[in-house]
Amino acid sequence: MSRIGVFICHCGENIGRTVDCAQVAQAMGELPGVVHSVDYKYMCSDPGQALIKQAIKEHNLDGVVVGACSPHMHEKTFRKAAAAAGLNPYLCEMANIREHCSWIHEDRAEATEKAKGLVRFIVEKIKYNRPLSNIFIPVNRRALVIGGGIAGIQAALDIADGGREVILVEKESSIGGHMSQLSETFPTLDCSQCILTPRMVEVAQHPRIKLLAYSEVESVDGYIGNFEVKIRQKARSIDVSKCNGCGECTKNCPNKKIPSEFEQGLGFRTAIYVPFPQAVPNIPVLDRDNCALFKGRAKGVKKQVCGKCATVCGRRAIDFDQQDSFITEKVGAIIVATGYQLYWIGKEQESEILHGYGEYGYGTIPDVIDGLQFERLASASGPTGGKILRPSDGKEPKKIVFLQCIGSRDRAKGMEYCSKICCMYVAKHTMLYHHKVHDGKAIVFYMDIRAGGKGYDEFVRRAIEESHALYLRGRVSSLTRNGDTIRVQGVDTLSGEPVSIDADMVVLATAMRPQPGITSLAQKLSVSYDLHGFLNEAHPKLRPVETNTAGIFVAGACQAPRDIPDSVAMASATASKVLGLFSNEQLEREPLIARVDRQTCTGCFHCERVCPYGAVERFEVKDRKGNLIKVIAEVNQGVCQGCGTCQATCPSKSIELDGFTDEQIFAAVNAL
Amino acid sequence: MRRMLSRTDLDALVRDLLGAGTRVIAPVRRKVQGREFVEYAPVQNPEEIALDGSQPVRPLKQVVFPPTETLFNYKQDKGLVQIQEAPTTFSDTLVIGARPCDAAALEIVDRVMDWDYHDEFWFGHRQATTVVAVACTDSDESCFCTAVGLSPESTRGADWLLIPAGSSFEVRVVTPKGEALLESNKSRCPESDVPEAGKASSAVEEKVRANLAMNPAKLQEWLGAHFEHPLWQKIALRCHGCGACAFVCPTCHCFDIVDELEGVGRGARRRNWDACQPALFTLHGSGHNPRKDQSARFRQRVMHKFSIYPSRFGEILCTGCGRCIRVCAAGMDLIAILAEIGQNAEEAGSTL
Amino acid sequence: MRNGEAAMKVGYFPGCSLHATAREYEESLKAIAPALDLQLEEIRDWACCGATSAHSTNHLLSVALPARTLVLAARQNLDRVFAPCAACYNRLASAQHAIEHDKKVASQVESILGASFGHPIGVLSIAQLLSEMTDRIRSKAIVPLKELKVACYYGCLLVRPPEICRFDDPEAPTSLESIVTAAGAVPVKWDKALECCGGGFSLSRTASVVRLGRSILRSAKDSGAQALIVACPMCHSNLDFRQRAINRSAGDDRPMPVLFISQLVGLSMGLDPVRLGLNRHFVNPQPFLSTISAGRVEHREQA
Amino acid sequence: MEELRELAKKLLQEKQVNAVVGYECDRRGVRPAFVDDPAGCDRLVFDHRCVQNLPAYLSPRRTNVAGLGRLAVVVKQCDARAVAGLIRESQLKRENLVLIGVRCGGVAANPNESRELGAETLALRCYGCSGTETAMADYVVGEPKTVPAAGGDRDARLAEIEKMSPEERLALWKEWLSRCTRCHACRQVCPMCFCERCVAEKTQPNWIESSPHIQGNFSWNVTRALHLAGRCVDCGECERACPAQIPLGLLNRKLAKIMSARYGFAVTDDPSTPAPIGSYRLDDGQEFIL
Amino acid sequence: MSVPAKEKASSFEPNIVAFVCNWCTYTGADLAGTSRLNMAPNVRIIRLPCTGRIDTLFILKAFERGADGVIVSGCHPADCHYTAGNYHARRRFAVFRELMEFMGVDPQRITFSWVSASEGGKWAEVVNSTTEKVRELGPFVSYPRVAHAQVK
Repeated sequence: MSRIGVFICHCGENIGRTVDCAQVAQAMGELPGVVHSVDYKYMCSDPGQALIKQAIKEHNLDGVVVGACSPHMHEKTFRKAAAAAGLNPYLCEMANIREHCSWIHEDRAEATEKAKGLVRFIVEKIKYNRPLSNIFIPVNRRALVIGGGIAGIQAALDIADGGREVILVEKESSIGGHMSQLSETFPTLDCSQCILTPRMVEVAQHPRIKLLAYSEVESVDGYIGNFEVKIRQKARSIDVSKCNGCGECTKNCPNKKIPSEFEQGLGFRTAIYVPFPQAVPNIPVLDRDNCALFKGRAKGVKKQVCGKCATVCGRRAIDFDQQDSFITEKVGAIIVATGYQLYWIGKEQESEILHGYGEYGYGTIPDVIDGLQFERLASASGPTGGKILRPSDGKEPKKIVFLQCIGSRDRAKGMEYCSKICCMYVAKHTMLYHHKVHDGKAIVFYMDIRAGGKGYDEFVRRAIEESHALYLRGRVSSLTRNGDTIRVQGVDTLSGEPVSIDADMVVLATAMRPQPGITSLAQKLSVSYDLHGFLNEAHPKLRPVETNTAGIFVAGACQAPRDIPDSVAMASATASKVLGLFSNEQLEREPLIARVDRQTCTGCFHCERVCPYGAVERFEVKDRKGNLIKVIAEVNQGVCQGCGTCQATCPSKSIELDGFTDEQIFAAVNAL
Repeated sequence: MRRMLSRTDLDALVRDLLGAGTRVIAPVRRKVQGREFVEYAPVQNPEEIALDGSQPVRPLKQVVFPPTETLFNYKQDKGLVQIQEAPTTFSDTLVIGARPCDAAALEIVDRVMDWDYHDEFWFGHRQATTVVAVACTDSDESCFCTAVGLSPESTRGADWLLIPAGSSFEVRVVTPKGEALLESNKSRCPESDVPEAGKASSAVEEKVRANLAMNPAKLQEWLGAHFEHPLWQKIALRCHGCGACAFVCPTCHCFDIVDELEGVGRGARRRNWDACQPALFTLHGSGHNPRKDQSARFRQRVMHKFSIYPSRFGEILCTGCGRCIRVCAAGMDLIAILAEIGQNAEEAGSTL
Repeated sequence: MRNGEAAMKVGYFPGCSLHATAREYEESLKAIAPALDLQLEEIRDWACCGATSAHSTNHLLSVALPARTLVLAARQNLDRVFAPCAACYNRLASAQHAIEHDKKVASQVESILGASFGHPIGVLSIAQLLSEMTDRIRSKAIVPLKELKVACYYGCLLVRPPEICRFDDPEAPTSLESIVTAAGAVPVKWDKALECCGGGFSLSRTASVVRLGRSILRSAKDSGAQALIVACPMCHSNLDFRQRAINRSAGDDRPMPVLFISQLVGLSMGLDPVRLGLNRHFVNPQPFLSTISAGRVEHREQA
Repeated sequence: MEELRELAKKLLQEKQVNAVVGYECDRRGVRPAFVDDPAGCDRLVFDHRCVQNLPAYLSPRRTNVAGLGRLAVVVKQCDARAVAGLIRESQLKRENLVLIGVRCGGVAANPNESRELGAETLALRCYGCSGTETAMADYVVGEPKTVPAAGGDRDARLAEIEKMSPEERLALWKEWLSRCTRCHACRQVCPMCFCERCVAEKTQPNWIESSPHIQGNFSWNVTRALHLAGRCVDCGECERACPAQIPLGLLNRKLAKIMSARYGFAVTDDPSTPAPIGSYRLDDGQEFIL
Repeated sequence: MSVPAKEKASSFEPNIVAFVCNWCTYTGADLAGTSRLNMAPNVRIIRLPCTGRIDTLFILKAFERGADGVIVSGCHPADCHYTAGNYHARRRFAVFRELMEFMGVDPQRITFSWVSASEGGKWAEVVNSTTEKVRELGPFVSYPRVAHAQVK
């Protein structure tokens, strides 16, 4: 028989006014198993808590029920009080007779009856509570950062500076990401390379950062504190330990006409190449699809077709037979910072929900370019040496039309969200254009100007007032070729007039989208993502850099459109989260998680299917001789978050959620 | 001199009893979603009674041994437990149209119910119940009452046996309870000088006899000596362990006792039908079960019926009703099994 | 998909203009239908489609009017209804869409009509109908059109809005091009295929219509087209009937014949231009017909 | 038939399997057979009386069957759904099993059927079946057969109940379920009921009372049906096994209809198709939720 | 029998139990309290972590114990604290509800709702409308229930 103490709180007049607390206490005192039942003015006050502590000792209580306010308010308070008196805190529970009773009813008799019912639920439930103790999980205090753009770089440096080891994985051959492609950055117009390059070098030289460029995450196992990550190091065809980055191979590569990805197709590279001069690591990569030697091999030509790079390499670093290799790293936390890509307006789209722009010619007009291409044209290190020239004929455009919200905020195109950075970079583009082509005219079509940010609106004003960009509020209905100009048909909705402009070049501020492959990465990580593939944060306000999978964090544009300051801020936030996680050798968790009855579990794994966290693992039950008896479910204590969906799903009820076990709920329902 | 009872008078008799508040149980025809069958059920009207020979799908035992029966109610009050006994009055019941094999079962099970413990519930129902059996006019390939010492017109367990004769029945009074029934219905059962038509059911009996011939003594002997025999493994492979055989068996009387809550601190103790075939049978709290698989459980069933019960009470715990064969989804056929064991017993006997 | 199959039967909804200003459209359709094994079964007791007065004033009415026609079609056991006029097509297709996707409107309309909807009806524009029959058109094209360059003009209603007219790309359509190609002509690339012709403003805001028509015709001429191919009586009216005014305002004296797509298909089959109603045009088609040696028409000069 | 026997013989002789689970004739009709020596293979038969769903014997809980070792099992296409279900739910490994697919022309409602197969005798579940072999089979035996035309609408009895008023329905189910004596034969014969300890036998807490009173019977039958939602392979064995003659198949059939209407799901012999309960779509219907 | 039906109905106070998730509906009910939204006293809440934890067995047992109505409530789609518990619950109860209906249990006796932590008003509405509805339906005497022998 239980020894339960019931404590009914008046909460001053809050409960006492409508609920006859003394009567409730008396009725509870008559229940089997209740040995002590009292009411008191303020249970949460020090004397109130002392009352509980004293009763626990005096009556040797093995359960405490406090009928008072919402457990969201004071459950911690009373559990602490119980613990202080030597009672396991999980043997203390609250019945909510304030928010759920006295505050919402007027009739004293009815409210008193209901209060009795509510407290009775908990009295019956607590008879089946078990003492529980917190769970400790060992933490492997190393972090993995996926993505070597500015967010990944920042996160890696912050964690490494905080004294913990970091593995930074980048799928391209160099870190730097999109920021390395930018000419200048808003709202200060400082040179992107100038602020980024030192950070990239810092990464390369940091003793606690292990940089794995040209690598991708293959698989992720484990849980918070204990992830095991398999990483594919793609074959560069270069022996990294031998290469000194002299550049002889690229100089001598005969195939020099491959559109450069870094230059957004506006410039060329060789088959063996370094994407850009400041690349980190400064080691070339051989593009096998475009290499004459590999093309020859693919055709079955016996003789080696080329091989110039190998011939000129003094250090014999070229290895045509290199294969992808795999390494496994054990880490305690993972930061995802895979960044973005720009939407492309073509007819063919990778996803069904996206639609191209037929009215803009589906991207077939050569002088219609996107924002990143314009960055390269404006960049001093770009294909035109910083001169704004048209891709079609190399002429300097005298009139450029910039179109904002291409794809963004357009449900019909499949992206109803705002890409956030376009207003700002378009303003920047008009300024850069004005600085470089003084007699040029920049015309911007916009829907709204969203320039919320420090110095942002001022920046846009400068574009309009000092760089004389013409801002027209309205959409463009079509782009058509008109001789060697582009006919821009649009409307100025402020004047209500249709507008027709013959532009020399059109720059589309296309929408930001998450990187291709994000969904498969998200699935490897068990992180949820939205309709567009942006990763979901655990809570939009209160847990903006965490994901629903404990130990995995998000930074930068993989979570939503972000500019550089936002991405860097997020990155630092994730780093501080990770360092916080790493501040102890073990992780302490509330024990309200599921556990499996090994005797009755049949191993159908319905629980595994419904678990939102992948917390259910497979466990082999063996006899003493080591023969397999059955394979059953086991809950990973580090991963389970305690939702209990497994238990409701389990056909034989062989998995129990502590704190809300079937016996506890049954007892409450039985008290109806 | 024989007494005859016409169907009309039988109906009148039933009507009288119903009028007097007696519960009347008889075979009635049922149709559930296209499936037609006969079962023992309380009747409100004599016309419902079906005495045409179809065997009720479930046995008569539920009349004296309900599938669930409340033994007592309890209430827990601050450490005190109050018990309220279940009522010990049993309603007067007349069973009309019991199969001889079902009636006989009652008498056979009486033995165990009054052995180490006198079961008040069983005998309470038994005392209140008068059984009027009707001799079988038909049988099927699952019937084997003759093999266990009974016959289509066995009177065991019955207070009256009615033998169909045209549109009437010959009444054979078997027990004092039967005498009492006759006493109050004498006018309906006139003595008749119709000459005896011979054994009414001899044809049926022949048909049943053809299904199985068995030597119970030899069988019992063989069973006692062959607890571990590969036969058990072989036979039980196809058995699903569902226990439907036990639930339709007129002689199976296993029960389980459970306490069921009906609110905070109160509930009822009930006893429910149970069976020896499901895996829970004899499962220990430790998780160990001395009967490790279905072969052991199936062996238990055969042993109990044809060896253990006979050695303890001198009765075979089987009336050959054949329901276990008809009901089995897996085609377990007790006639075939007994025949096979019997053959083994013959062979074993010859080598002894 | 239906290419090469035996006779195809579709419901036929002429709408008001095919019996009035666009008689030549109907004449040409009736002329080419037998050759294409196309059976046009007119919907008995059809009524106005509701364009444009109903749908610009009362949404419910704009669904109810064409919905009535759809109910009649279902009663006539027709699965598909062909509406040659782009505006009629648009109204019928919109109504069908509303019936299928807006349960509330559907039930309101049912109570207005006092009838319930039968099976769903597929509504066909001429572009969709003929582009399904390109193989037949190709096999019947006996008159070499001598690389005749034509500009295919869709206007605003034929392929839009996309959720209703799902048979072609709303911004870069190709169905008319596939038909004229099958007929042996060469579609030109031009910019104004989807521009507005001014629609119903022909009388109320003639100047606007002239301005719009000017840009369409200029673009067509600049792209080297010898004729403009249309699929809508309203477009035809604005570009043919108003062409003299348009040309005058542009200071351009090059007339541009405006043909219904069905007329072009008919010409490719060697049908008599008069049977195809080419004599009813305001822009004299004779010079054009001569270039493809297609016979003569008696042309009445405009007043 | 010869083909089946020869194949079974070969599998046993070559020691590919330790036993073949198939069908044999008995005194009254057809019953499951377990053949472990090549000579016994001549007992094997397959015809329209082969009603039983043999994969029911493949649950690891059947320790005596599992003790036979590696098995070959004769499966009709419908039975293969149960094999797929057991694989899907980790109770079986496909590679530990040889499946002999039989081309089936439909089966009767019970294995003692003496009449020919026709509209009268055809089992409900065969209505509309194509009778093709399962794609899961390692071997396929028998000539292609056609399933006789159905003897009416398979779901007529379901429709009849759906038409009733809620009160009538409740009264009907109470009447039917009051017959239940909780023998759990429905569960034992079900190939998809393989729990080590059934929830109906869990006493702490006692969600489903084991007493055969209406309360326990209702909870049990509702729960059994729900646990089989999207998993029931529609073999009808529960209803056939019920000694109380309760039309249990109706509940399973109703749930199959719900699964199909709500989630476009039908149980198949593809082990990789997950059941709808246990997964979800963001746009699942929620017309009943306030 | 002479009591007018209306009077009889109003004298019946239904017994309703609500199974709610901790994060949305429980907190929403807290908000209703904080906002002092007066509502019918017939509904008593049992708190679970998530609708995913709510088993159909709870509902059956509640009816067995004499509940006249049941409420199941949790987070709106996409708001689940545990990301997907409510989606699983949605399927589970969609199916349960249809099965119950098929077996003759009036689905009006079971209310399902999504009530977020900010929807105190909606919670009050769910409580009041459910109470009203169940009051109209009357005591759930037809539920397949065992008659309790009351021990004195």
